[in-house]
Amino acid sequence: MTDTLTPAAALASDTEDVARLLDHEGCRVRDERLDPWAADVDAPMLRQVYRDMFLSRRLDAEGVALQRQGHLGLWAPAQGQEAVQVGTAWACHDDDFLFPSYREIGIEVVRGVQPKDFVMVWHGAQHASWNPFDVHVANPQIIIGAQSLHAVGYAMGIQRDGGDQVAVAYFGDGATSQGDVNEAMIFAASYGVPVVFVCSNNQWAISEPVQLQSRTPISHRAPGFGIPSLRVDGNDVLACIAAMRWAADHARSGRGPAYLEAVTYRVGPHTTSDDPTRYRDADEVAHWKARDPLARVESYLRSLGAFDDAFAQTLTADADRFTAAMRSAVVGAGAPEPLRVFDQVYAEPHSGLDEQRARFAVYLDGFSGGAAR
Amino acid sequence: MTDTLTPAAALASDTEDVARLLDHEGCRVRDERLDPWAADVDAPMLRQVYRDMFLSRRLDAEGVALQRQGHLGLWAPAQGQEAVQVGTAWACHDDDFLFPSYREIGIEVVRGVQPKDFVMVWHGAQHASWNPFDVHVANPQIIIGAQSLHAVGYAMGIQRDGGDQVAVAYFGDGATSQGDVNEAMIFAASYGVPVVFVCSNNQWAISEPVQLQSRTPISHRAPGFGIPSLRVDGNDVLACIAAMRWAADHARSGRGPAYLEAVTYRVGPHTTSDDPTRYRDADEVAHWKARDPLARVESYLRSLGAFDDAFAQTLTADADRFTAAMRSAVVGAGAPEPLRVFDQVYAEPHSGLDEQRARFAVYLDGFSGGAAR
Amino acid sequence: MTEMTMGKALTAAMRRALADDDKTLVMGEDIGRLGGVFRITDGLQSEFGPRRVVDTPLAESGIVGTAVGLAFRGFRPIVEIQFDGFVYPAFDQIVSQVAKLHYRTQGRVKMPITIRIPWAGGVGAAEHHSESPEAYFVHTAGLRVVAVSNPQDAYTMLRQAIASDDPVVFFEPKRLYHAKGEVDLDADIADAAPMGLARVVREGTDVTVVTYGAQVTTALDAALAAEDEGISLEVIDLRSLSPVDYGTVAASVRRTGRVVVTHEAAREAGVGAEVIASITEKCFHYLEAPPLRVTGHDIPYPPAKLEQHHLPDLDRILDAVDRVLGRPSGVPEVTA
Amino acid sequence: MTEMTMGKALTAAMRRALADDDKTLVMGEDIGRLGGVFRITDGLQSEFGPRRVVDTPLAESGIVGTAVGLAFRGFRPIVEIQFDGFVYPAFDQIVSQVAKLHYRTQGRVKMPITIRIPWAGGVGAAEHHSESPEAYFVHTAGLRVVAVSNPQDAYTMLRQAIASDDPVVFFEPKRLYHAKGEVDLDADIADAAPMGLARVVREGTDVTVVTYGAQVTTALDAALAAEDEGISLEVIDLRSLSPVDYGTVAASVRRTGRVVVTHEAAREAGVGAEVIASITEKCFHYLEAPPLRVTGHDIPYPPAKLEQHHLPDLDRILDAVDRVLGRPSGVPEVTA
Ligand SMILES: Cc1ncc(C[n+]2csc(CCOP(=O)(O)OP(=O)(O)O)c2C)c(N)n1
Ligand SMILES: Cc1ncc(C[n+]2csc(CCOP(=O)(O)OP(=O)(O)O)c2C)c(N)n1
Ligand SMILES: [Mg+2]
Ligand SMILES: [Mg+2]
Repeated sequence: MTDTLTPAAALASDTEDVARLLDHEGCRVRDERLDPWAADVDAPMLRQVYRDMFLSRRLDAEGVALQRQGHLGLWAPAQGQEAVQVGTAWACHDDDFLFPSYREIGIEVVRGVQPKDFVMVWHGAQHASWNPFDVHVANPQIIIGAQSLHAVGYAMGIQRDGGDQVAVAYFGDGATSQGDVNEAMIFAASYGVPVVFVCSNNQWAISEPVQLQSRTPISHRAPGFGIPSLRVDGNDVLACIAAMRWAADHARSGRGPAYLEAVTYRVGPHTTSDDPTRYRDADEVAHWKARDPLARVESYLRSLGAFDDAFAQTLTADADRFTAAMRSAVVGAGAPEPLRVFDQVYAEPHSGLDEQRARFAVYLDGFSGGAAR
Repeated sequence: MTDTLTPAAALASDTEDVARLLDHEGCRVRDERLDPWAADVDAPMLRQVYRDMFLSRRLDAEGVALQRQGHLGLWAPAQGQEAVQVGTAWACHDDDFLFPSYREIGIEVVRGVQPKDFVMVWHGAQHASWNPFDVHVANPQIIIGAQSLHAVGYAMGIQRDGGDQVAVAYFGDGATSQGDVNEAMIFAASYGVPVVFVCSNNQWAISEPVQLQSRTPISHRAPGFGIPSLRVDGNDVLACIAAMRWAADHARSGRGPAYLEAVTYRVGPHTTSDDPTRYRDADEVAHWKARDPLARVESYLRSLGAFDDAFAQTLTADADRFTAAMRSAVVGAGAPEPLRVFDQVYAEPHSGLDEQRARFAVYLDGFSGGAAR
Repeated sequence: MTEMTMGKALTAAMRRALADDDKTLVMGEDIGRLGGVFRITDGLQSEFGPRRVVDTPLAESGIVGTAVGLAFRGFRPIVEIQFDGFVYPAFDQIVSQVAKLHYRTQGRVKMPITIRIPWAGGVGAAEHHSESPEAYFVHTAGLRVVAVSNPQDAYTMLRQAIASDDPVVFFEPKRLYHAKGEVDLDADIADAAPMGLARVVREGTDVTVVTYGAQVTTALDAALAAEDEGISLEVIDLRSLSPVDYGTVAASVRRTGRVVVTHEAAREAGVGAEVIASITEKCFHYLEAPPLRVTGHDIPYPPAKLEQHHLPDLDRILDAVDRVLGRPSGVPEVTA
Repeated sequence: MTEMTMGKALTAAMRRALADDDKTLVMGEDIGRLGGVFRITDGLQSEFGPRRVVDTPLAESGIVGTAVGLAFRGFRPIVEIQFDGFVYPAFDQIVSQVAKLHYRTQGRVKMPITIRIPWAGGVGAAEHHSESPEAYFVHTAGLRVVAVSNPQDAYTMLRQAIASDDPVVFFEPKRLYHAKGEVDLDADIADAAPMGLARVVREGTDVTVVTYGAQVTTALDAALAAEDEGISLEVIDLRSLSPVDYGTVAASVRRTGRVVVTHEAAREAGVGAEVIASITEKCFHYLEAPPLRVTGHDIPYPPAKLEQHHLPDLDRILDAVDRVLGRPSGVPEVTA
């Protein structure tokens, strides 16, 4: 009998107990589980990966700035989480379908989401911006954990279609406490569907430390459901690529779901409305800032002779263009047409709502006639 | 790093991979984890335990009979599950608070629930019968898994009061798929509260085999949440007592929650409305009938010279009295007073409902005046 | 036309949908091998296989949440919730996802999910097995809500619900599962009355009785009894609760000037409140008397032996009819 | 009397309850160290410790379900749901357990749980952060439902809710969290108006405007504007949505003969429908015009830039007032 009497003594708070391929200084280290999956990742590819991480970083900073300047109602910064986001998305096929939470900027960069589509939702103009079927990324989910079941259902669909895609559910450490995330593991394991769970454990769920959600490392949960898991350094993009390749391959090859816990850190506030100084120490933030995922891969690229000023300048120029486009999308945005509130509630006519819309249109017309007070 | 890449190969369907103290023939076998907890279980005590198992069996049969005869709307038979129910309840202190599902007849027998209180609910006269504070057993829960959170909350209360009780959540194998049962583990582990989870894995959730809920043994889930667990032979009452003593001691001594999976079998239909021949083979039922939990402990008691005809006769006489009281409770039950529908919706006056009640009383009075058609 | 029970008509509708469109699938607890606890999916798994008629783990949020994902992939899931009282664990997925995804995505993501719910009381069941949660869904924008009252509607409307690109919460009165009626299995659903329309199931001149589900039968019984006393009741089966077909209801009320709405569900903020508020707005000057509600009390569903005192029966409907007609009802008035 | 914001009044009510009764505890997401995302529990954890002011794992069903267990053990939990749109994962525990346990157990198990919900829109928030789910709870027998509109009520009614042996769903309009008012922190709650009573917040003679929550402010603004045109509005703050105090409402309507009900929540089967159906029944012969609803549309809450077209503002209230007065409202009638 398997011994389940004495659970592993590992702690959720031990952020060094992770698989990695680049150490804190950006030196390549060996990991026998991950090495095979990183063998073909060469400098040219890593430069592209770095470009997406850099763009995410800049995009994120622009989001914060736009919010501060009053153009966005809110922004959920992703600073510090670029490696897990960009790395896992890079490891996927283009038609693998990703189900993100609200913070996965990096995966959207990889999938080519347009500048305006990063801001229109936070600007308050739309609930969802891009067409999910164009980029194979669902629109960000706000209800914590709900998307995990959507990914599993999508994967049930892949299984039925005989498709060779995988579905990916992204969520945070806090989300692992929700019933839905647990039910998602149960359905996924029961049907053996091609889904990968990616938990970005950024140590905090707003003000709650991960230890409140879990005493043990979150990756330890999956095996109990029959799902293999890996705890990976979420600030090591090479490890994230390799781990996700393993996980996606596992799922794609018909062996059922796989689970990654990427140990990372939310360097910024939860959102621009949050004040993290109320609940965490500056020391902790400084400690993690020193483990910046961009700096790490930059060092590695430099050690390979694949990072120079010219490259840096191209990146900056690209990012400048991108963030300028974000800015002009919101700065120039006009007020939406009032009757749009009624659009697309239903796919087919609904007599009750159609009547409300008609009444409201007449009511609004009344104003143009000068009837309003 | 703990290896979570290759989950244990054990299968949910392997019902022999369990801890036990009595083998299928009722011979005492050794188990180093359980032995210390059974050391003081002597023949006199086991006779009492057997008595409760026997009474459960008879009570259950009477429930089925009363249903067939039209006195009860429904009955959920517990045949085959007496060992886990009676054994775990015997291992508790009297003021440990138990939160059962609808099938835990045996724990209620141990706690001295009265004959009428087993039938009034299925008779349709009440939603709940006994006073939970008298017997420290909550009324049976129908919403699958909901009670697991109640047990954890109760245990949070014990922790705050500095009490030395434990709370116990009972649920089935099917229930383990519900979000609530998983959230219960998460809250329990997070706060380290004195709760024991007892999953009676009777192989079926109505028509669904346990493999649909879980590929791996259910007991494997708990450690991932940081909760130690034990998979025990649910048809071996001695093992159930020992395992529950371990679990309750673990919880009571401040070491946090513990989890038991008791592997057993639902010999009868899911309820009297169910037709199990539609979904399972007669062979399987026969296989498990041959592993009857009463027969096993009877053999063991006989081997100790502690089971004779006189004992059997006393038990039968007790059970006859008990079941006769069940019967007379429902056979003699009058129609409840109509206005009782309004009783105790609220603890305090509610003007809306009070008005409805008053109107309805007047309406009913109209009939006595001959106004009705 | 074939005579069959409502249960069989529902099975036939799903069989037809499964046969016509291989993107349709059925999912729920115990719906495969067992054919569902009410046998409404009986035989479907052996005919279409376990990939299309899917027994799910025991978790309603999981069922509806995975149905959402399947819809993302282009499937049209038909979900069975085992009993009315077990839909609440799925409430978040229904209200925040199923109902809102089409709006959220400006129509890009369709949610053609049918959520079938064996529904309401009168069958002597245990707690949580007799509830009438329809108002929760009617109050939720983005959902369509229908309730059937006879085998033909059960067949046609279930096919229409499955065919709809909107999510439909589909209420099946369990006390009518065994009720029989003629069903035309071959008629084109495009020729049938749209799912959103109400139907006058009995014409009358004195009072309009508005209802839906199994309560239609009770209302028709009341109409028969009233006829003996020379009172003519018009009975309207709403069929659709969101939207409500106010055209049909208002036309009737304008003729009769009197209206009674009856349902099993609780009264406060129920469908009856909605119908009365809207009808009062639309037909105020035609009303001869205050519209009345005859509903379940505002109590949790009571134990089986008490349900007869909770369910609005023929006598309670007739009492309200007397009151809207200003006739002495034998019951003195209580004022608040 | 002290001047304070509604937010601070709520904090004060909890502080008082925590101090008075050590069986009281507060639980929710981010309520401890952070003091809640709205800071309503600010300072309580440092004052009463983490055992009494409890940060919970991120799971609403878990929060409410464990609160039920604590109530079994004799505690009086005050639960904070972080935002209105996050209450649905807890819906099953609220509807099937919190609401029903007292009835189920014939009064043996009390559920003195207060579920606080930062509520409704008008704050430019993201999806799911501006919802008005009150009708779901009003329709659920076994719950009490209240909504506050000013700091004094926030203080008094929260204390009353905590003191009640029944479960109370307590709605706090987030757009009024910073609104200030005089609060008497020392008054005995037994001397205050009971939680179940409505209040006439402005007397008037022409039309009764019934509302609750932040919409009370909008209605009072409308009354001011109407006054300029010589129209006198009586404004009633319902305060309690279950039960509704029909005594107060009916007395007003019998005087004015005209009624407008306004709320942010969706219209279909909302609280407005309930109030109109009941008032029509109770006051039919006093009504001079059909009661009208001015509500949010039957749509999911729209994106922030559109919320002004969803929320029933002063103009929409005045338009309805014109219509119940039979004045040309500038808006031609649309009939169904
Ligand atoms: C059902 C639900 N409950 C509460 C919230 C409020 N909320 C938004 S983000 C958040 C914390 C999420 O933490 P985590 O899952 O770790 O993700 P992170 O924000 O750290 O990326 C909370 C509680 C929500 N959005 N949905
Ligand atoms: C939330 C909920 N969903 C569905 C049901 C219907 N139902 C009653 S018992 C049952 C199976 C339970 O199986 P298990 O947990 O293994 O317990 P067992 O009946 O085998 O003791 C189901 C699906 C329910 N009662 N509650
Ligand atoms: Mg986090
Ligand atoms: Mg079972």
